[in-house]
Amino acid sequence: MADFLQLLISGLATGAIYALAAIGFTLLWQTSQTINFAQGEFVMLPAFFALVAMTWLGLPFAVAVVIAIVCSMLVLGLMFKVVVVQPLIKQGVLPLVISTIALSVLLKEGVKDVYSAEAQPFPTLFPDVTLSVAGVAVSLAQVGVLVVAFGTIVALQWFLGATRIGRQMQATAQNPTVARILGVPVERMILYTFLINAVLAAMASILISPIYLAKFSNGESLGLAAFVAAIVGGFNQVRGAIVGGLLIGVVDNLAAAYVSTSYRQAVPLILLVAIILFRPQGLLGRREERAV
Amino acid sequence: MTAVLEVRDIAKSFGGVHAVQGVSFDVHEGEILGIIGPNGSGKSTLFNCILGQLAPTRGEVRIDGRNVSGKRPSELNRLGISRTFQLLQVFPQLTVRENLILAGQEHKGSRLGRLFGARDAGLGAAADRMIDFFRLGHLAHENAGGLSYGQQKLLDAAMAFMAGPRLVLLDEPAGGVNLTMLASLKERLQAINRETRATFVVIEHNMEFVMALCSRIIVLAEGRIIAEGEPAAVRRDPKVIEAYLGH
Amino acid sequence: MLVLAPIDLTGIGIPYPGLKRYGTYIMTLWLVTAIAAMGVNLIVGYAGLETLAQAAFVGIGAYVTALMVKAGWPFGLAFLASGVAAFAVGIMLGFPALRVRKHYLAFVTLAFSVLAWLVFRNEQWLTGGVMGIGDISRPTLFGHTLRRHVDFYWFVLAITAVLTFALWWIIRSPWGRAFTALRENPIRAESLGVDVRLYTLLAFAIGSAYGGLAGSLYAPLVEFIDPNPFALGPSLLFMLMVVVGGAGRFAGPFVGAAVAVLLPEWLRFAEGFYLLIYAVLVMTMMAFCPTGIMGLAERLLPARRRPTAAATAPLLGEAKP
Amino acid sequence: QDTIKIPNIIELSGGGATVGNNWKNGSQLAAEEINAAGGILGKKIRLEFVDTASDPGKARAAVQRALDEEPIAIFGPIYSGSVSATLKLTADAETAQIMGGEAANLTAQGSKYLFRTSFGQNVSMPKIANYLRDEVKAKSVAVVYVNNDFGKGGRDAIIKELKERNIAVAADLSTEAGQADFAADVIKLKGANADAIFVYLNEEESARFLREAKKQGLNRPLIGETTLLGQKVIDLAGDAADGVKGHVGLTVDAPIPAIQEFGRKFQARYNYKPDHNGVKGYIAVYMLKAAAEKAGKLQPKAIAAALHGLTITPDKTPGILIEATWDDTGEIDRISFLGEVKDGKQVITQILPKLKK
Amino acid sequence: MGADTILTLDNVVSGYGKMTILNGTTAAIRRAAITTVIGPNGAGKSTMFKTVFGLLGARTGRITFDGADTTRCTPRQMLDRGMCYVPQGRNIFPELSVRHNLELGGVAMPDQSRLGARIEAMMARFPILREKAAAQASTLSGGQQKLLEVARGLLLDPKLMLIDEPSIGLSPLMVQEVFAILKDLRDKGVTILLIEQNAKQALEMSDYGLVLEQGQARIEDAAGNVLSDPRIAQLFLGGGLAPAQQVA
Ligand SMILES: Nc1ncnc2c1ncn2[C@@H]1O[C@H](COP(=O)(O)OP(=O)(O)OP(=O)(O)O)[C@@H](O)[C@H]1O
Ligand SMILES: Nc1ncnc2c1ncn2[C@@H]1O[C@H](COP(=O)(O)OP(=O)(O)OP(=O)(O)O)[C@@H](O)[C@H]1O
Ligand SMILES: [Mg+2]
Ligand SMILES: [Mg+2]
Repeated sequence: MADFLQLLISGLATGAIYALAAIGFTLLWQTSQTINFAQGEFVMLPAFFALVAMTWLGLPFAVAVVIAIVCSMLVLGLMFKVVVVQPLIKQGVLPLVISTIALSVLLKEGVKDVYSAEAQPFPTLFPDVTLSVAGVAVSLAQVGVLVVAFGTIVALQWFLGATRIGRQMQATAQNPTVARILGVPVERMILYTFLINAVLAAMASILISPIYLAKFSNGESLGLAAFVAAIVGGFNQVRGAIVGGLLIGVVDNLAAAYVSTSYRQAVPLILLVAIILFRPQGLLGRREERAV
Repeated sequence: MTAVLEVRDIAKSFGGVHAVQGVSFDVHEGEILGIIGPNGSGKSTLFNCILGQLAPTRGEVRIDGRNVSGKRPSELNRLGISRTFQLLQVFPQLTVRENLILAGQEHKGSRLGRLFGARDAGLGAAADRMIDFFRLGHLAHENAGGLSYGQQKLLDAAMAFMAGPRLVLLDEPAGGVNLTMLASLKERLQAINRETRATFVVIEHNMEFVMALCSRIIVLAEGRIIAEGEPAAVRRDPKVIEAYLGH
Repeated sequence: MLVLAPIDLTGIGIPYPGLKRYGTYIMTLWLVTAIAAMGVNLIVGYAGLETLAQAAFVGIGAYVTALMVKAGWPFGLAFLASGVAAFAVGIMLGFPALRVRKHYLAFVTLAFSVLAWLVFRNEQWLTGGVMGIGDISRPTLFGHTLRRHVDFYWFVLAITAVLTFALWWIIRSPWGRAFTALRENPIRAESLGVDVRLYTLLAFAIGSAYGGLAGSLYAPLVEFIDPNPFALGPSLLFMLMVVVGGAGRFAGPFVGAAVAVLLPEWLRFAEGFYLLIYAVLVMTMMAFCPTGIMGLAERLLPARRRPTAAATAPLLGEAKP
Repeated sequence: QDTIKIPNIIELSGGGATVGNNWKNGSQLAAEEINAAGGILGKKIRLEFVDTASDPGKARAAVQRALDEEPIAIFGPIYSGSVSATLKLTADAETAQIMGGEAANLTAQGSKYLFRTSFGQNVSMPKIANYLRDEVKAKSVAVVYVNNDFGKGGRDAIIKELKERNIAVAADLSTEAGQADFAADVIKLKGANADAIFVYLNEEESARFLREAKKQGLNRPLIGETTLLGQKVIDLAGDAADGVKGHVGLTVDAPIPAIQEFGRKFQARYNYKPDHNGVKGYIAVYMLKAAAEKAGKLQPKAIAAALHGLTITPDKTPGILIEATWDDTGEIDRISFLGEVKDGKQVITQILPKLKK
Repeated sequence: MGADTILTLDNVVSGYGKMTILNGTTAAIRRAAITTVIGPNGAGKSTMFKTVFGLLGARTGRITFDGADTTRCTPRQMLDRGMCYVPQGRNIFPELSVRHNLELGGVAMPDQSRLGARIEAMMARFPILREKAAAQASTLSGGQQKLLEVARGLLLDPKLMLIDEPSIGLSPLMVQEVFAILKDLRDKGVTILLIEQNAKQALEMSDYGLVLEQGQARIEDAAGNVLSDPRIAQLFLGGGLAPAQQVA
């Protein structure tokens, strides 16, 4: 029983990481109908901004964190929007998806060539304390990630659904031409989307890098897990990300413990296929209706 | 006269919205039936239930006396039933001519035969005639997505005729079509109706068109039939005037 | 230096005079890659579906061939079996996706891609696991071994020619039109008697079979296989290849595969940075010419006046499917 | 022509990127030193680095290409799968392939042109097994390994050795490259109740594993091979690495001045501490130099022949760092170490002699 | 040109890609009046609207609106100058609720505090929208969606309203309602430029008619004159269609 609890708690903590990364998927889906295959790399990169600030410029951690967020907004927000998305938004989804695949290669290789191919330790925002509750060990960092993930998702959900700007962002995604006709500042809405995504990615990066270690290739497995989490939770609902993320984290752990370690990756994927078959809108997603 | 299409107590609900609430009617061979009714009265939903696009909550659809509930749209189409949609539905990146050939090809020969047969499945000439009739000649090799609204609407209707159907269900074919073209469209429908005894069911809000075209009209309101009969009689029906035509 | 212009070779099929063994090898690899990419083009470019599992199908073909050849079966049989196996798995995979909308096929294939890789890796008794299978011999043709690179190149070229013709035939037949109809407007297609389910399955399975056939040639080409080239990443690269070459354009896969296989050659001077350059090139390409290299070529060669997708896209949401 | 080009076909991207980049930096460092000292047989050398993207097919293409230019030797690949895919080519071309693969079966395939730069698992695992039996006195051992060719090869080798020594395998856990969460694995290990745990993972995963083990209070001896005791893991895992023990094939922390000097040079040049792959790349170049000098000519076949049975000693070739001998299967023999991590430092506790002297 | 014109097109040329659709179009639209544009399918009516609103660049020629040259203006600038546009076809945000769809019509409204009241007014005018306010817009029937669009276009108080075939898909009762609203607006001083295939009914309530053919304005006249022009009756009013019957 203690084992099971330990698995559950650890799974939730890892799941919160996936959730943080998955928010980006759902956000970009909702606001630009794009699948961002570089999302994993988006979460990998900001930690390196902070590392550069600390090791090359010798700045303290707190400053480095701020710099990381600002740089992310510039690079993953502004530049991504201007250089990648802007020219492509009218061209349909496929070229944009391909561009994000290329971008993921670019970011990964860029970090490797510019900074290092080695994994880097990363300081934590939370004290390195392990709490032991009823025989279950939880680290404070994990709790922190969980809390932040929850908070962010609630806030984002509210922002998109309940504010005018949020709805203008959604409108832009669903029909940019009409949005423009109605006077929605389409360009700006797209920019907001990517700025928000960049900030989220930066937060995720800084929260998870102490646990995950900063490494150029982190985006691969993280991206996949986040992607699966987003689908399981419901692609068109921001709050789906948290359910999907937590579920994938827990299922992954349980699978490793009770099914097979060499097939542990398979279990979340089978779950994914089952979800697609029996509840394609995802656990929390809403049905997209009326095709004719 | 045999009923080509029998609709028995069809109902369809979306959650709490009861779009169609038990509609029954027959359509006889060679008939042109009009369906009118206020916006949201369930006309399109009814079509979608008849044609397998939506699964009705209850009820049954028969073609030539055979129950076809649960058949997929493509199967129904191959039984000789074609349709148009209320919202424009063409293949934007195929040319006008390709759109028309596509509309007929699944009725020509066997599937494997089509793989090894002619590129246009023997429909080139038929497509060209159709293009001429709808005055789309200069656009035959343009992508359909580049056509104006009314032109797309005509193309949409033309596609429904390509396979030489026995029963055609048209959902607002007239909307956005120039009145002169509309007159030709009407004549065309009537000609096909005379020559091949094809049967038509037409949803339309353009009353002149409906009155001139249809031999019988069904009026839907809130998912139920509120009136049925000859065009002139329906038009005088106070219930219809109240719910639909206005004064 | 080896600056290969693939166009010189496709037409005449003669290995470049300056090519050594490596050049021939790379040309063969290009052809094999192009076969798999043709399959992706059918699925993505023509039928408008999405596949993130082509590398897994290449893997299925490669393993089937490797195992059969090692067990003493003739290559011809192994080649057919590889295609059939990929076709069959394609159909099985397509089924669940039929129940739901378009993007979900991509998700299902993504899951499959990882699952297939796990099987390749974990089932060591069959696939050799992470250690792979080595010593896969090249076929013999009429008692003449194709062990030499050039011989094998000719063999692959002949097969590529046959497969290219077959696909060209399919695409120009009414089937091809039906596939395009799936891409453009499946609901309308269904109402016109196009059996959308069947054609979806067919497109997906035929495209996957091309992957399997490519894999069947890949195994004897490299003479060694392990799970790595059949993972998710390479599947994404197949998509990328096809779109860069020009999705929905017949020559697209050949061009895309050329870029993917040969570009590292051209960028050799950049050593470790070639991936960076490649990525930047792809992104620039997409930004300025989302219809790919073939689309660009069409635009630059004014002879054929065919409005491109971008030019004819309705300004308003009128024809949005 | 005054410079000779030596192709390095290594993992610069994909799963093996870390490994390949270490090799690249190590070999580059050696090449610069050799060139500064006059080159090999009077010729300057230039290393060419070609990426395999960690893919055997690409590796094969790259090796084929390199061979077409008739180099005097080929360096790499490092991933055993890629070595498997290419060793026939170098054998056909009669060109020495100095590579980084550690899988046991590589040298068993009969190529006369394949040379290791580090112990194969067929050499290191018996040493670990002896250590587990003699020093740890374990009756049962749990094995946790990363499921790639490196980890799986090691796992197969150690299990064979453990069986031979009548040590029970209490658990046999595969993990994924890039795995983040080791909670389930640690729980399983706790349940296995083994006398010792043999950990055979890549650096980051080693670190994550050690942290999780500490968090959950896994109090069994953690035994590793080279990687687990590496400085990188210690840096990443922090105090969670304290107490791990094991066998170290080659390490910059070995109590040998030449090696430590190499570590410093590398650190100064590249700003991080090399792992054993950096050392492999470094000595590869010196192997070539020594062999070429023995052969007296820059001819591939002669160089390969010269490497067989060659013993390179640091007094004549300082860059080799430790005396090493290659037998006629290309297997390397040299001293190795037993060590443990104390207070965030790797401490060498014992030096194991060469197998054949 | 008198002070009573609000919009002028002077030799405007525009099109798509290599195709030229508007072919030297010249027209003057009167202020505070309803002008109905008719013409065969593909004549370039919608293209004219898109060009005026700045969605499609004019290649040559000049467009003035309210005295200023707006040939190169963007849609947003046109909105800010007091022009709004209801395009042809289906143009909703399918996954947003009906209320939120409506609300987006007011993005360009200078005084956002009035938005709520305007939405209420529209819902009062079209009760079905209130009934379905919380439903996802894609679940509306075809006609209801068009109604939603028209209502959304009517939220603003524009000087000039471009409205492209609002009657498609609307039941006769609803068409009357929409036309009545347009007349009300005209009476309040708003200029309406309308494209209609439902030409008789539209011209009957219009002040002016404009006949566009092959990208050129052929006839510009008072609506009554257009309606009684025999050429028009034959060419555009569907002489062959139910000649005897006139709908109430
Ligand atoms: N997006 C587009 N791309 C290419 N050509 C187009 C596009 N839209 C319209 N056209 C062409 O421009 C011509 C005029 O189109 P427009 O939509 O302006 O016609 P319209 O007068 O509004 O017709 P309708 O009454 O059918 O709406 C048509 O012949 C059409 O082929
Ligand atoms: N997918 C759906 N979910 C919820 N409600 C729906 C859905 N589809 C249709 N409805 C509702 O069902 C009712 C009937 O719709 P339908 O489209 O059949 O009307 P219609 O008679 O065709 O109207 P119109 O003349 O406007 O086209 C409408 O109130 C509509 O809002
Ligand atoms: Mg309808
Ligand atoms: Mg129009």
